[in-house]
Amino acid sequence: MKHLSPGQQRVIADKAFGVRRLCLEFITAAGWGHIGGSFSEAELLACLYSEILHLDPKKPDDPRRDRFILSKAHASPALYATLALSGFIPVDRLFTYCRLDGLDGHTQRGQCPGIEYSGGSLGTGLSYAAGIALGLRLADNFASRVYCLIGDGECNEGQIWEAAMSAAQYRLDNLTAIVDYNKVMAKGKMSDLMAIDPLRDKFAAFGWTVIEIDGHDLAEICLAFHRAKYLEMNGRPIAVIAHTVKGRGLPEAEFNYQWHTHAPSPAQAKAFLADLNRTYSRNEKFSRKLVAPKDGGLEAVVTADLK
Amino acid sequence: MKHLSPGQQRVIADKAFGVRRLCLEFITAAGWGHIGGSFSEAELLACLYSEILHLDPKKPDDPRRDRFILSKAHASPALYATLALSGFIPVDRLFTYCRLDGLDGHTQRGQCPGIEYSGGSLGTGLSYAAGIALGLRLADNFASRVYCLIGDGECNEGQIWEAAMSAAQYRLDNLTAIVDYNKVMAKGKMSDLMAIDPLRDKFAAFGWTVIEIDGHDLAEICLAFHRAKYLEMNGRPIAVIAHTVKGRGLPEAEFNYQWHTHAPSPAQAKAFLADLNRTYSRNEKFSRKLVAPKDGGLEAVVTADLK
Amino acid sequence: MKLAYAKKPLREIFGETLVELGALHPQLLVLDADLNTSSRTVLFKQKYPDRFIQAGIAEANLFGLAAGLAAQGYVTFPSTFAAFAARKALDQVYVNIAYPKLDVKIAGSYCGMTATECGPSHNCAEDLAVMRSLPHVKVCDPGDNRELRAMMHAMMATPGPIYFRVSKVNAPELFADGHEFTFGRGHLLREGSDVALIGTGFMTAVALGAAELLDREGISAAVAHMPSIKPIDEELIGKLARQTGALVTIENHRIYGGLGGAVAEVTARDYPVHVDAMGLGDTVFEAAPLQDLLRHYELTPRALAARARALTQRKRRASAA
Amino acid sequence: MKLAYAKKPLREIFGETLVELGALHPQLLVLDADLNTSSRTVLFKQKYPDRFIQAGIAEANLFGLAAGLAAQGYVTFPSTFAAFAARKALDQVYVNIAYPKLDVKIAGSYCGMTATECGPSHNCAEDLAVMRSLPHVKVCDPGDNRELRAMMHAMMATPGPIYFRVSKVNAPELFADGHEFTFGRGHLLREGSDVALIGTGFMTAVALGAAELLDREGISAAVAHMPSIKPIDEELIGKLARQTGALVTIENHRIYGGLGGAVAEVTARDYPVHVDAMGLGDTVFEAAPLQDLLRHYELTPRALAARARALTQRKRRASAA
Ligand SMILES: Cc1ncc(C[n+]2csc(CCOP(=O)(O)OP(=O)(O)O)c2C)c(N)n1
Ligand SMILES: Cc1ncc(C[n+]2csc(CCOP(=O)(O)OP(=O)(O)O)c2C)c(N)n1
Ligand SMILES: [Mg+2]
Ligand SMILES: [Mg+2]
Repeated sequence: MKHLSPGQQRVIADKAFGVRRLCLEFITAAGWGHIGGSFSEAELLACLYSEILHLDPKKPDDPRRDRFILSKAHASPALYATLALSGFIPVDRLFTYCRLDGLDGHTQRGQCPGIEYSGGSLGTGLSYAAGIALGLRLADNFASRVYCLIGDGECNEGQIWEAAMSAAQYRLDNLTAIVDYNKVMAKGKMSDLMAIDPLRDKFAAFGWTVIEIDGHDLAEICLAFHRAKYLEMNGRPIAVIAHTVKGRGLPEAEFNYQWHTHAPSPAQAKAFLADLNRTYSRNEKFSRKLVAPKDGGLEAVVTADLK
Repeated sequence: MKHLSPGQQRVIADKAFGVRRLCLEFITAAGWGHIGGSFSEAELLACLYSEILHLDPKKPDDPRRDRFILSKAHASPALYATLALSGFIPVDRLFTYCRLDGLDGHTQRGQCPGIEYSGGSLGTGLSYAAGIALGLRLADNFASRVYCLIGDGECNEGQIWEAAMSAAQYRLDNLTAIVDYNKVMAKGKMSDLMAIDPLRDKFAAFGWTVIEIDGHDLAEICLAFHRAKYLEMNGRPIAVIAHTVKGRGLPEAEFNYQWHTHAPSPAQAKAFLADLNRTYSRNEKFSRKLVAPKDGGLEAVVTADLK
Repeated sequence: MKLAYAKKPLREIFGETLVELGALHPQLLVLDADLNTSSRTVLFKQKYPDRFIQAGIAEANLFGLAAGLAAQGYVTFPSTFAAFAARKALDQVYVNIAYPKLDVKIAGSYCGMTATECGPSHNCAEDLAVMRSLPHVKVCDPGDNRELRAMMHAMMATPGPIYFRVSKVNAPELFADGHEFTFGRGHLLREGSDVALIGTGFMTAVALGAAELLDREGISAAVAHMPSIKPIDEELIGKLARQTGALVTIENHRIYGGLGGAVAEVTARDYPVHVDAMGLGDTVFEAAPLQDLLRHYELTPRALAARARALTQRKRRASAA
Repeated sequence: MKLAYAKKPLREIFGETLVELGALHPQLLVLDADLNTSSRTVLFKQKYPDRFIQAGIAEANLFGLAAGLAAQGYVTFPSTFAAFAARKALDQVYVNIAYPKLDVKIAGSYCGMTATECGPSHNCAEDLAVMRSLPHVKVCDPGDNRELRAMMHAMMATPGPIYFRVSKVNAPELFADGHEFTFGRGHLLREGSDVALIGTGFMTAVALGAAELLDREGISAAVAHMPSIKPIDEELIGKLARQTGALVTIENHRIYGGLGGAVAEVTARDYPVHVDAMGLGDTVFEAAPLQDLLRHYELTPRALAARARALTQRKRRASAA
């Protein structure tokens, strides 16, 4: 069982912080994006892309690579930022987010290196990931593993349970589902809107091995994935239930559904960066001057033509 | 807690036998129908319509009635036969099954008294039943209960789990789901195609009270429904997992997916009736001479016009 | 004619009208799938918490619940994004609502390209075609705030399933107070003899703009607005076909089976004339702000005027020959 | 011309051709949702058990699995009833298959009215309109066994999503051995000058029968078969429009946005002529044997001949005036 050295811890923590900082920057520049779900998954992505996934930015299509599927594709900003900080795409590309010919608001397969899945419709990613895992088996590829990150609200979708049932039937222990259990969906608390507890029992009853962790604790996260990879190869797919804080790192956004999908103004963004620096006792700056975009919408287009 | 007198037992057993005999007759006459799933649910329906459901054939739309939803609507023959033997429709109506202006191959809301739900697309019935249960609550109707019969293969459908999750969230203890757990779906055994075990754990993990019974034992069935009605009003919806035998009563059809959807020839039907009489030590006859229909299909229609 | 644009987006009027109807109709219920502050059903939730049902992120169940409730005599308004009504839950909409003709009014918000930055997973350029292909379902796309409000009032007097579009767009003010909506009725907004531009939803604003541009070059373009796509105003289509002999449709939707398709089906059956359908081709609406999408996919007054000009020239050549 | 009818139903050829293609293409996989003996994918299952995937009664997952497998380089054939491909799993078909253009070939069996006794919950009179409204998806309805086989071979040489119809109908033998299928190509089966009858799928047999009836009364009817509905053969439609000026389409589908809609969209754009669309109206296909459904919904040679006759008379009156 592998443990994290202080050095590794620092590298991952830096990446997680960088993800949050970059998300703030390019979401503000785009005037659109999901902060809550991006910040709750930052440590999970940082660990996966630093320590767990077998991926080579120079060979993003290597058949023997691990596959990562972000089923909760609305939280793509954190994934894009992670890819940028892991050498898959240049940081500048992040600032094309939600622009024509830029990065999609959710995810588009093949749009940039490292994106395997066209997502955005919640509930569809785990089936797709199970299909990949099945495909790897049929191709006798026992080197690659498939990781699928799903939302807790997303677990309301019946298709998640169809996929869970089939992954157990197919004995896909090369598949690991990670639930970003941040307790909040788009418009409120899970418990108020549509509770999924006891989530461990649900996955267990669907034939999965369940590992429950603190989704912001780097050591716990890496340990869980190592366990999933080396200890639990018993025919059962593995569910890692990661208890997280939606909007983690921003006092105002934490567990606050109003920051599920909302872009800060440049001024707010500055204040948020200060919050981040305080929370993680750092002193980083934005890489560029932020301006909020404006969309004149239908009126602008029609009146311009009539000029 | 109410127990069944020998007299009541006989009435229900007669109805269950009558359902099987009638199904054989009109499925043969229609040349189409689902025997396996109709025979596995015969005792469940006979108990519901004899002892449990508050229904008056003379007032089929009474707002204070109980509601019964057959989510596994392909097994409508047993329901139609039960309605006929319970005074909702004349027995002759059964012989319009699958004819134009006749009874639908699945179920159509309002097509005949006692049919509440347009079904046939598996997975949709429990949501609909939950909607009814919720509607009764909103109308302060605490007299009526909602019963929804679903298939075991139908439990593959994610929508069943969406409905289960929401019924628990809404605390619909006026809703009882019954799973006709006959171990076989359309094309084979559940365990080979897509297993749902441990089913009790699944419903429990989704917040339901679970009662497991022998779905052919009249006393157990009635006891379970009385428990559901009088003892378990604790905010949790109730799942009655009824272990049954697909095709029950016909040695050739039992647990045999080939009789999931298949109509016997008149000769076979005769032999099957003999089997039924043997199994249930009776000596009943068909009410009419059976002839198999024939469908000339496209060719017949085109050539006739060209005559 | 200079158009004024509404201060409030269509979705706000949707929410406000639900509240208004809630007061008039105690049997009205609203169902949500974790989108109420986006769709603005939140206004109804705040006013009538007991008649607001939260179904979570489970659209199949959302429509199943709405059907079961409607079967008990309620009029239900299940609401989600157009993509998830027309795609995710189509089976439930068909089998539990359309086929049994239950009293369910389906609001598809963020319709067409108006999910904007959400991209192709949320933009829905097929909802009109999909809903029109179902039996018993009325299909509508309101042109402005007053029309949306009138449409929702009309729904309460019209039993059976209805699908209508909502968006976060600030629509042009096409109509005055007291505007009436009738299923199957369109509106002639501008007379014209050379060509007729037919719009639905807020795209009618683009048609009016194009008519003005055409007017400047001496081409007389009629403009009709079709808020009701099924049933559609066949009489008005016939009138325009006879008067102009050349129709151009424009819609916030793919060009297969939507407004353009509905108009072509009518003209082909009864009034064979040219119909040029503008909208999205065989592709998806990418993620971008609305103004960029309108320009990129050439759904602007200029682009429409160009297509209309070409069609009138073609018509002239044809009649000359 | 007396038509012979195939001994084997279309679904049998579907199963046999899957086996044939399985031998040629090791990357071909078949997925089922508990319907393999009905769809006849069971033939592939028996021959290639390791390349047959049983998804259970869970159509959303069926298409998600098929997409994930296709993303790894497999060509997948997920198969279920048309109703559950076009309705139950439309979101997955759109977002995971059509939008990313994955190599998934979707067989919709029991299409149109051919679920017969299953009734409205299974009969699917909207699959062509629904699939046609999606981006990047080719849509086909084969006319006979040889064409289905040729179509499936063509699919393996055509990357991207394809939806095609299968049924348990014994189709007329329209074509000889070696018949070729090309996407976007239709076939003129019979020349004619007064009216053109355009069919798709096995309904083309009805068109041929109607042409014969019309011939007996001196009306010259051309008959075209359109196995490829998207893309559709615009050239052939144009040719028929110019030659006859009067088209009647017939399809095993509702008349909104299917074959009739696709033809009307083409003629309205480029060759304005009358197009009368025959198929199911704004209702459902009830449960009954096929022969009774064809007669009840008036999809017979006699009924088509009557509509064609009326249209030619109308055309004559118009040109006389
Ligand atoms: C099928 C579907 N329904 C609705 C939405 C709109 N939506 C986007 S994100 C979201 C909430 C997701 O909550 P959760 O899964 O908990 O994600 P997280 O908290 O990690 O952001 C919703 C409802 C969607 N994208 N897909
Ligand atoms: C959504 C959907 N998919 C497929 C079918 C076709 N079908 C009809 S019955 C059946 C098997 C049902 O099995 P089960 O639920 O176990 O019913 P039972 O054994 O009681 O007959 C299938 C696949 C359907 N009716 N609906
Ligand atoms: Mg969450
Ligand atoms: Mg079963």
